[in-house]
Amino acid sequence: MALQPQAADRRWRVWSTAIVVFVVVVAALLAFVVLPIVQGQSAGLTAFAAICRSLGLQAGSPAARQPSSESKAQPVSMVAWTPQVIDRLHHPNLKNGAEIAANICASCHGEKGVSPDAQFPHMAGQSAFAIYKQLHDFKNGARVNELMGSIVENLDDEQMADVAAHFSALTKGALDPRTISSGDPDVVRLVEYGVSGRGIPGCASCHGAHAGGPIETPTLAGQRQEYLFAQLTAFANGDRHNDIFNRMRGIAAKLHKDEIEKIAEYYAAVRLFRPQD
Amino acid sequence: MKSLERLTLAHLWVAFAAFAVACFFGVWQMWARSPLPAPFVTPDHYFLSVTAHGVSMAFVLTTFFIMGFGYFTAETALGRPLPGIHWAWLAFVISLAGALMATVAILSGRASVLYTFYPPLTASPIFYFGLVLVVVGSWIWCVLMIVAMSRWKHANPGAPVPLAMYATVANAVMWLWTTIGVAAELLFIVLPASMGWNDTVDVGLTRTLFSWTLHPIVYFWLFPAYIAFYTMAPQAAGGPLYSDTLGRLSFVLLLLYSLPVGMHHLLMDPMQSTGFKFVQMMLTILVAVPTLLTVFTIAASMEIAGRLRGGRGLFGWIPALPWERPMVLATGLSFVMLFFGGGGGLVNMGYGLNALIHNTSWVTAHFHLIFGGAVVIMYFAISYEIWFPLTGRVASSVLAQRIQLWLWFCGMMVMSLPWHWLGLQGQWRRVAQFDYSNPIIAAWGPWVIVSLVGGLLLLASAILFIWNLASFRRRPFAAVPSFRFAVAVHSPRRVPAALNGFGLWNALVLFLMVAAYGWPIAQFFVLQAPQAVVHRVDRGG
Amino acid sequence: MVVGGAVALIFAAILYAGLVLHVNPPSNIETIDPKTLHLSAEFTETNLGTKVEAGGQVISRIVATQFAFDPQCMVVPSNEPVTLRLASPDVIHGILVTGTNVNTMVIPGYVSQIHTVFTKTGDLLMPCHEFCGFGHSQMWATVRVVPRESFRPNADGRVACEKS
Amino acid sequence: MAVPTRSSDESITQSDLNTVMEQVPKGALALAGIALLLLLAGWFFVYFVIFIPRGSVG
Repeated sequence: MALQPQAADRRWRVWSTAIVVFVVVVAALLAFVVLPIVQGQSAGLTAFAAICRSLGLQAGSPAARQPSSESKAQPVSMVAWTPQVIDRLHHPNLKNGAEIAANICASCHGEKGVSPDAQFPHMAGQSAFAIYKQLHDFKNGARVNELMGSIVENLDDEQMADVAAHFSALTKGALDPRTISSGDPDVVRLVEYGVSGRGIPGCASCHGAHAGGPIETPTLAGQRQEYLFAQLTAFANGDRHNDIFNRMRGIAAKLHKDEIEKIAEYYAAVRLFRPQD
Repeated sequence: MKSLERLTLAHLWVAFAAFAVACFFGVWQMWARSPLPAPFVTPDHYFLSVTAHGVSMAFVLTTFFIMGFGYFTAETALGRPLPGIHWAWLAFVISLAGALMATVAILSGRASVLYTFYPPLTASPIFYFGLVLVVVGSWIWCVLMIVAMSRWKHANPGAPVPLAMYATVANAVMWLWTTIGVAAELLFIVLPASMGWNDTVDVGLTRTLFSWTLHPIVYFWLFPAYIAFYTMAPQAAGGPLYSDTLGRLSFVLLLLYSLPVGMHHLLMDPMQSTGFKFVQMMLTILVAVPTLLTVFTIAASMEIAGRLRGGRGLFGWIPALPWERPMVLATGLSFVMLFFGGGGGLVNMGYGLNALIHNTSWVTAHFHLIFGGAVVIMYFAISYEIWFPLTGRVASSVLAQRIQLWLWFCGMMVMSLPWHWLGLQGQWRRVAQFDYSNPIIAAWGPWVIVSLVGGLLLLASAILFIWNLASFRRRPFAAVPSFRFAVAVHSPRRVPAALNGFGLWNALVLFLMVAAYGWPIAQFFVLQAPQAVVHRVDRGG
Repeated sequence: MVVGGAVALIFAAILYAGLVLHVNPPSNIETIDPKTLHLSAEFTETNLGTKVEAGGQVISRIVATQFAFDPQCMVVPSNEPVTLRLASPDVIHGILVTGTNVNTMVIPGYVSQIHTVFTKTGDLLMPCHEFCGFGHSQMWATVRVVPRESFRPNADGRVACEKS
Repeated sequence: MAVPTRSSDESITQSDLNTVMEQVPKGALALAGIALLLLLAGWFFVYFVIFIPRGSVG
């Protein structure tokens, strides 16, 4: 080391910086100039467009034409989970919801959300998001039911959110469906695990207690058996189709009739925690 | 020095307790995925297990081991008491409390989002708070390491910081940079979402921030292994280190080029452009430089030792090495695993080539070989090496230690080589069970069973490791000679300021991070990307 | 040095793939709102699956959702450029097609796009390869690669798998 | 018999070291070189035999 310590230190600083900057400049030249221009030429892109794509300023690959679509929207449900809707469901006017429930829902779904008739679903402890989605779909005709269609006709979005939140708040919510001790092992397996080979996810993957499924997933535990059977059947034959992207139609169509029966029986058998019980 | 030993042992025992438990989870997961019928398999059990395995191995084992080993290095390499040992205990308590919180959240089934999070899925806030506390504890460790080094430099003006300590501080500095990404993700986006304060998250931004952390975190785990290569393995082999400067240079390059490269984890992601992926890919290749430098330097150091022991010819020094010593054996085995793991890694980072194996078992094999293999086997060797000075007792059986290392090596190879093959066939990741009635998947079955056998060997090795450490207690106390790290052939009297501190490198890291991550992160604030609805796994459905 | 040479050699191969074969990782920064994906025109249910667009481009549009793909089977022609476009309305998913280089993440908020050519005919597995929830293991679809002559679009340019 | 976990390097003399250093690092270079060549061979195998035939993506 002939160099003075200070000179050696400075040389380290200068050369390290120079090498690092050089590497970054070469990388940037290749990444933002050479590659996109060469790739863009074969795809018929201008150099400018290709460079913009490589920088992420324009959508698309620098190496291919960007497709377009002339399709028209044909939604199966008009519900969009905007922050406003979610916020309303988190901060509802429960008094308003209770009034609406007492006036127009109680006769079929029960005063406390426990329906007296096998064909009507229980509402107590149901997810507010699930109830809101269905009310909205009834109103828009995405889900067809004469009775419900005429009942929700006059409710606006906020009223629907309030009544949904009211029913949701009536109990502490569902128990984990797998707390029941008995049950046909085949059905338990279907509920917990599904069938990989048939592409059927377990019911509990979405409807379970800690599943993190789609936000509008309803609670099934303790629901009316007849109602569950009717809905699964309707999904299977396409009569009901307000599930977005075939989430339920796809699964229900793959289930055999006896499986649908057993699933309905299984979920109906799981007792909900209700104050009056 | 009694208190330092207690401090170090406390850290290491927490690390290895988590490690042992995680090994059981890991074997059960492989069993569940195999064609053999396994007990308890449901998706929630499986993903709970994957989360527990990942958090224990990647966060608890590593962080506690690195902290404990760092304290030990600071005091032994610098030859003076650790400043602020009370702070070190505080850091330990914070990290331990965090790890326990995360454990409670995971075991209650409210945090089955794996250790890599995947927002908009959000777990219980207790899980994230716990992990944040683990990191906060490690930050205190970083500060203590930096303070220890700067006080030593103050007391020894102009003298080169001992290599072991220089490397430890390089790791501390790198860890501070590394955690910025995940801390920003957790504190500003994921934790508020899990608390219910916001209902939507920007998934592209969270993934990009996590990628900031995801690569250097692996180097954080790797550093102790490298420190052992440079400062313990030559000593154990009976020779000096070949070059001190090459060591410093390697550690500095690891600091520089492990940070601005995380986007190679996002090569298949739609929200980053080709250009920035290419830039970071190019920087990623440069990580090969310090790795190859290390391979060369350590091989040269071993060559010196082997020749001193009478080895002749081009390769005669290799059989002449004292392979019966665990540290030497572990170094050799580690290099073999580093070779395969590194080769796999070169495929992973290959820009378009990544499409071949992204999210297949190939990647699982890669990081199990690199981290679970090459790094963890050095954690074992380091522990065997320092357990005598820590406890004052000599090992009861070096043979058992050697058997344990060999078992680990064989298990890791038997487990991960089939995974590479399966990955190339397209076997995808994070699946609780495969449908072996499908003809494509059925052909994988035998290889999955082979890898399960590897897993069982690993479990046996893990149990033997704990037994080996515990068996120190049955031995009488012996006089402990002062612990010495390896010194170089030509011990430098002075090193350039650049290789004795981190000022220059911090400035260059800042430059690289701005160049590599500036726009890729800023774009989310310019683009106003649409947000996704939060999916909470800790609430009843 | 030797190290530099080795690094340069690998780098050259990657550069070759990029410059000559136009290999890129999927990086199409195109935003789409996951909350209203089902209301969008392009990813509306009836527009999913394979379609030959007016310009002759073969495009397969797929939605990845918890815990299925829609549609669950896609038909594509062999030895012809095909573009896959994927989007997610809920959480992170990802796909690969076994035996090919098709691989991408599907991130809510973004359209993932892959331009490729399938060379082998037959039914290929297209699993979800990223953890998306408890039903992840059951989430897969089929890519049916058929010879050009068996690839017969209907009047709208659409091709769907026959129910087996 | 327990082997000492750490070696004692007190027996190394400077002259031994000087003799040895005339050979070092020839062996290390050879070893690292072979490893590097194998690594490159493996990488190019994956690249040309597996990756390229599976078709272009972009």
